[in-house]
Amino acid sequence: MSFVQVRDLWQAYGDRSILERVNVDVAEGEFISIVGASGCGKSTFLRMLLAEERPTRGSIRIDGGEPALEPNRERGVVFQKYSVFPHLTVRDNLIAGQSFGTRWGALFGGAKAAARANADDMLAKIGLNHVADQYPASLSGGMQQRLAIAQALIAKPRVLLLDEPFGALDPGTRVQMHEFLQALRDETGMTVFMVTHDLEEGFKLGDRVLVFDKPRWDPHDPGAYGATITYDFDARDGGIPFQHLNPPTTKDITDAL
Amino acid sequence: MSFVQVRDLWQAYGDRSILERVNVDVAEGEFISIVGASGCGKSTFLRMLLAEERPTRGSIRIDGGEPALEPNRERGVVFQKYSVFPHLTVRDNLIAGQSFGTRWGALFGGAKAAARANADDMLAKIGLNHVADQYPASLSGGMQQRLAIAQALIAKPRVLLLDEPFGALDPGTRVQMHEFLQALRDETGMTVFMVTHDLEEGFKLGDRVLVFDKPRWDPHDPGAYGATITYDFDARDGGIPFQHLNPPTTKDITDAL
Amino acid sequence: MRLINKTPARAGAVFLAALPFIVIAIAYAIGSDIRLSANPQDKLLPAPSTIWDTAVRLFTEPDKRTRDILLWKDTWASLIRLGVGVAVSAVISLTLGMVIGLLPYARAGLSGFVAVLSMVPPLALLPILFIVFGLGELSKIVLIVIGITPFMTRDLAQRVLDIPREQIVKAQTLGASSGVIALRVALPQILPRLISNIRLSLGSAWLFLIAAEAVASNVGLGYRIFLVRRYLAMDVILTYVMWITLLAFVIDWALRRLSRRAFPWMEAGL
Amino acid sequence: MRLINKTPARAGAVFLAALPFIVIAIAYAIGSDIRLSANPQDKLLPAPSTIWDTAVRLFTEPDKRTRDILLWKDTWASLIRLGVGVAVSAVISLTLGMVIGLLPYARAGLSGFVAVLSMVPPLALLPILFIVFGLGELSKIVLIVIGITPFMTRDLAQRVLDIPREQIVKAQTLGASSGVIALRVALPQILPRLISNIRLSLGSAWLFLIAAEAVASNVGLGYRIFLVRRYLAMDVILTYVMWITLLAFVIDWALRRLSRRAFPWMEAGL
Amino acid sequence: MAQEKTDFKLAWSIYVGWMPWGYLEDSGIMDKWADKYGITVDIVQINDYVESINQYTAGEFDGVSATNMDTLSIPSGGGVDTTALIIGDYSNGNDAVILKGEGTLADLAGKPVNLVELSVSHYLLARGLDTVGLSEADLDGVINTSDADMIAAYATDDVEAVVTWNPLVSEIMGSNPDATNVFDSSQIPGEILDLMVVNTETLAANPDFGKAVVGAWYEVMSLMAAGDPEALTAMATASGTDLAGYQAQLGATEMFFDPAAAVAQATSPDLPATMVSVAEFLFDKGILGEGAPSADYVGVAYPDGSTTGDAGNVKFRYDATYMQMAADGAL
Ligand SMILES: Nc1ncnc2c1ncn2[C@@H]1O[C@H](COP(=O)(O)OP(=O)(O)OP(=O)(O)O)[C@@H](O)[C@H]1O
Ligand SMILES: Nc1ncnc2c1ncn2[C@@H]1O[C@H](COP(=O)(O)OP(=O)(O)OP(=O)(O)O)[C@@H](O)[C@H]1O
Ligand SMILES: [Mg+2]
Ligand SMILES: [Mg+2]
Repeated sequence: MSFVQVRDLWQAYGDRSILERVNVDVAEGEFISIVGASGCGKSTFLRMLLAEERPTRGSIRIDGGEPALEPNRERGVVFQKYSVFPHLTVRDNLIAGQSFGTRWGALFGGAKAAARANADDMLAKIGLNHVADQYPASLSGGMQQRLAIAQALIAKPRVLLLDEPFGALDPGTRVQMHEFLQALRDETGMTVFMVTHDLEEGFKLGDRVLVFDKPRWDPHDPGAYGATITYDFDARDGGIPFQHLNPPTTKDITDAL
Repeated sequence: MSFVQVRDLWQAYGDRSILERVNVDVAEGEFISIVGASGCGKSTFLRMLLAEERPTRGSIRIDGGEPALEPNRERGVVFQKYSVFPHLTVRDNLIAGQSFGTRWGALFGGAKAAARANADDMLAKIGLNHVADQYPASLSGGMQQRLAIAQALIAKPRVLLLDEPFGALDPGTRVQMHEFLQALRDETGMTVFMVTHDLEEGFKLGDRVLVFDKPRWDPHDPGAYGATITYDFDARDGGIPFQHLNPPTTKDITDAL
Repeated sequence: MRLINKTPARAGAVFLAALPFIVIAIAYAIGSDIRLSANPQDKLLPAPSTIWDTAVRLFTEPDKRTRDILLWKDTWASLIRLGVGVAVSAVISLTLGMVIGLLPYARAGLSGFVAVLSMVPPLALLPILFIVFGLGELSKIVLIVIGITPFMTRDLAQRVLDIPREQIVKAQTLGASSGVIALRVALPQILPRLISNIRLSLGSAWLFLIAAEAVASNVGLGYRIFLVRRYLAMDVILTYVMWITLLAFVIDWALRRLSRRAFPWMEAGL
Repeated sequence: MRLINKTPARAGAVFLAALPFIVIAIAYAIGSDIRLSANPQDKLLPAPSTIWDTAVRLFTEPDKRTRDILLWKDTWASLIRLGVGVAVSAVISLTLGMVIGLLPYARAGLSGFVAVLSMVPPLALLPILFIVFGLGELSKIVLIVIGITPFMTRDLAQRVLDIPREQIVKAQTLGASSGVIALRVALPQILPRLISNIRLSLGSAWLFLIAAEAVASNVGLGYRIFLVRRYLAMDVILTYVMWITLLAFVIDWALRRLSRRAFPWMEAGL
Repeated sequence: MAQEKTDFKLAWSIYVGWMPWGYLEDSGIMDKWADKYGITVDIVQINDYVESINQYTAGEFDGVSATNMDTLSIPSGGGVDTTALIIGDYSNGNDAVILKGEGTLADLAGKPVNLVELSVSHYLLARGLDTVGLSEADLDGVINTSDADMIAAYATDDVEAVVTWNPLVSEIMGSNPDATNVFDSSQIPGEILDLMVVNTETLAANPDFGKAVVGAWYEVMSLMAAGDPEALTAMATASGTDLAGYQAQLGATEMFFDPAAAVAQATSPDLPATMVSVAEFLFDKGILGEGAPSADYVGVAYPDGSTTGDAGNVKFRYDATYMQMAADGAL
């Protein structure tokens, strides 16, 4: 059974359909890129994955569980902007990733020290330990997004949702961020959904690239029909499929028999 | 004699040197890209070209004239943001490019009609005629920057200054903007200075690429020395010089004799 | 589900919005009833029916002597004072704000002064105002002007300073003189802020108006409240208070609408 | 060169900043001189020297009867009232603002009510306040609270709503409950706004304080101003007005400093 | 020296004994008399009593309705030479010390008293306390309370005693059965005089102004003396009560309907003693201003030419000439 299961998903605002009949299955650990024209509903789809919104019809299940009613610790998220807390220092942002789930949103004593150590480990890993005591506003855009991703990961979500996480960065920084994200992901094996405007980025990072588009179109009423997934590319190995269909070895055959 | 002549330019804020000994000559019609590390003084250099700031030492002359005291119609400018007037419609922004130089900042009667026609021509050229009556805020980032460039050009400046004009656009739009700018420039033969973060963009668009960097560096006092032009690449013909040094034809030789 | 994610349905929202008003009305009715049953002549919390009768009388019955309906006359007088005072403040603060925001010389000379002025308590100046400007309409208007102009000026000057430097530079590269920049770049962008500033200041303007009318006047909403205060005619006071609240609400709403209509470019981004 | 590009040198700027004050002082001195030469006993515009003498006396000489220096006693009494009133308003508006801004149910129920409340003219309610809360300190504090809380609440609620939705969602994905979001996401980000809100509201708070003290009191800055008005002691009134202005200025400055100190993350971007 | 002029302005505020001023203006009686002397007199009502006197002192008005005490402290103390043109009445029970519950004046000891500070109420309290051998220091302080809020103040629990004037006195006594009048101005007759005071220089330069005002005033007085219902009802409405209520207040006011009675009051041998006691009270409270070295710093002149206080600094004059003309029918 698939890990994330999207079944017959519809979303409409008022009588404007945004998404219709979206079906997709995602295995644990897959990296899904989502691309599509501006305004076609990519962010809407992500918001539903996040359970920030509920679909008009259909369901999204993670690991076969009940559809979620609201965002929770299963789903980590990074937006293009405002993903970190401006009033917390870099380190405290990471501690928040561990403490917000408690009764008072704060840790004390040993738990606090552990969270701090944990945060410092993470900071070292993402190369932000030299700015641990600074506030996010004094960080560059790329550093802020690195922090945002680390903050989402430190809460150990089951899926990570990214909505154009690098959309506001300049090209050089973007490339660095790709490397950063790929390294992190190789390490954690996290299931990731990433919305992007940049096709190249989508193919470079994703295992699969989902394209959202309107399959039906009423010229008299552009809002009548919604978008759905029109293509589902396999982007592994430079987008050339079946590379792993190596001829079976004798061992495979004997095993199978 | 060169068209834009920068001589021994220094700029310091307080006792922090930003630029030192900048010398450069630019011929009429050249497209100059300016690149360099963040904070090295590229925008400062542009502000001095614009006469928004005056240098601590040295001078900038256009066409041999006196150094300007403040921004004027000789120098057009487009910034990364806020380059158009949000309270004017798209068309009125272009009319403003023609009317702001008058006593009351407005045109009347025939002059008004002419400016309007002129603006509509320009709008058709930059492909914004369908949004002529909309306000900038309802335009996409790329459309806003196209408008900003058109607005600067309609006032017929002698040099055009661009400070990361495409820095906030996404990659697809950027490529379109490059084409747009190249076409406009081929048509007007304008002298252009463009600051960019994106080396590729600089080489693609520029005739020359100026690199700003600190040639001297005091590790105990990073603010002691300023940046200057450390490289001045010829970027024509894909950066490969001497391409036009074709062997002379017989006609050339006979003409010369 | 978290409380912050729970949203009332439309019908529920309407009911919830009405709830506090209903609660207050009921609490008042009970309080009034308790006091009135203890002392039927109690004037402090007149019965809702009494208030209603008084309101009807105030809105419809002309004064025996002058044949005018006093409430309308009061309203008219107060609104004129308020309108003139606010208009004068708007003009002054717009001019000063633009000058301070645009011209470094004016900024050096005036911004400190305006900051100090905005700290002067205008009510404490009331006695001086009456003596300097007399007891007529002038001193009431001057109180409103003195009361709200410094604050508005400071805010507008700040807003002019907040106009991106890029726009000012761009205008200069298009050949605009200082005057053109003021008139065609700063002014139109500051006008919506002027309106929201007026909306913010109207509360204080009412306050100053009522205070001024209380001291020296023979017509006006504040005057009437002050006059009947002597006799504790709470039915009249409450009617007037609700009427002023309604007027304030309507004016605020009208200004908000005006702002939306007049400055479409502010909404265009949405 | 355009006027907007002309900047005064440092010395010039200092002189310009002082200029309006000097002009006013000279104008006053001349006006006072003209009146005093017509009637040496004129009380309306006392000579600057008289004001100075009065100020020195007020600040240093104890009252014959009570042995207290009245000005300090008045200042103390007024500042306490102001402080308590503003503190109470801050707590109420912070709580209500957070609740309204965060919880859709509370928003549906209260935002309209607070909007209407903020339009009620508090001065007109003064008699009711006196009767309900007595003539003591309570009613003065309540007047301040009623006067400034609705406005502060509205603004704070709006600021909570302005917190990017992204942050609230992010906090939820980190497992935060409504309470944690209120306490650890909304509250710290709203506190600096609370301070600037207090700074904005202090002008009105002074106003209400002076109004309340004028009506019923036996100590306080507003009380003294309205009392000495009975014998046109303009020297005392002017001293008190300048003193209040200075106090207001110092409080404002202290709050601004506090805000800078307490919320370093707001400046970090610069 | 004030010039001759033809347009004059008087200010008045609401008080039982001053209601005729409003009626004078509304009924046209003032205009009639002004026309007779070829001048105009504008009578302006001002909501706030103190403000009206301040305005007069600042020169906005040529005359104002005021008590003898406030005339001495504000305009005369402020150097504006002022003449009492008309003595309209004296308070004969109009001002009262009211105690909540049973008791006598002596019971005020240790209690706070709400009143308009530095007003005639304050003076009445001081005079009353004298009679029982107490002083202000024996009270738990006086609390300045605006007259407009006196009724509301009385209704609150913190208030134990108030000193105030009509119509507030009758309102409080009427609607609070437990209120006790422990001392009132009928016990100090002739000390709280309600006057129309005018600028001395203006009056000297324009005797017609004095004549017109006094003539008009006594025409209304005769109407009131005759109980003219139209005039009395108009005054009652203007003061916010009905005819009966207004007449009750008049009962506590010793109106000088007859100019001769007013002349008698002005020339009364008790008047200088009253003024001295008022001046002492004012000085004691520091109201006479910084320049006042003693209670007799401001001089007061009386119709017979005698003075109290500093004869070299006479700023307050009782002048019976015009009232005498009215008594003689010479206007
Ligand atoms: N809460 C909402 N109410 C009404 N319409 C909405 C709402 N949210 C989004 N929409 C509309 O739904 C459509 C899809 O929006 P969405 O943000 O999902 O697009 P997108 O694909 O993410 O676009 P972009 O690439 O520009 O981010 C848009 O037309 C938008 O206007
Ligand atoms: N008005 C000013 N006063 C003081 N320092 C300034 C001023 N303007 C710029 N600087 C400083 O001068 C340096 C160069 O700034 P400048 O904006 O020219 O850099 P830049 O090369 O354009 O950088 P970026 O690529 O980030 O835009 C920076 O360190 C900046 O902090
Ligand atoms: Mg999106
Ligand atoms: Mg730059």
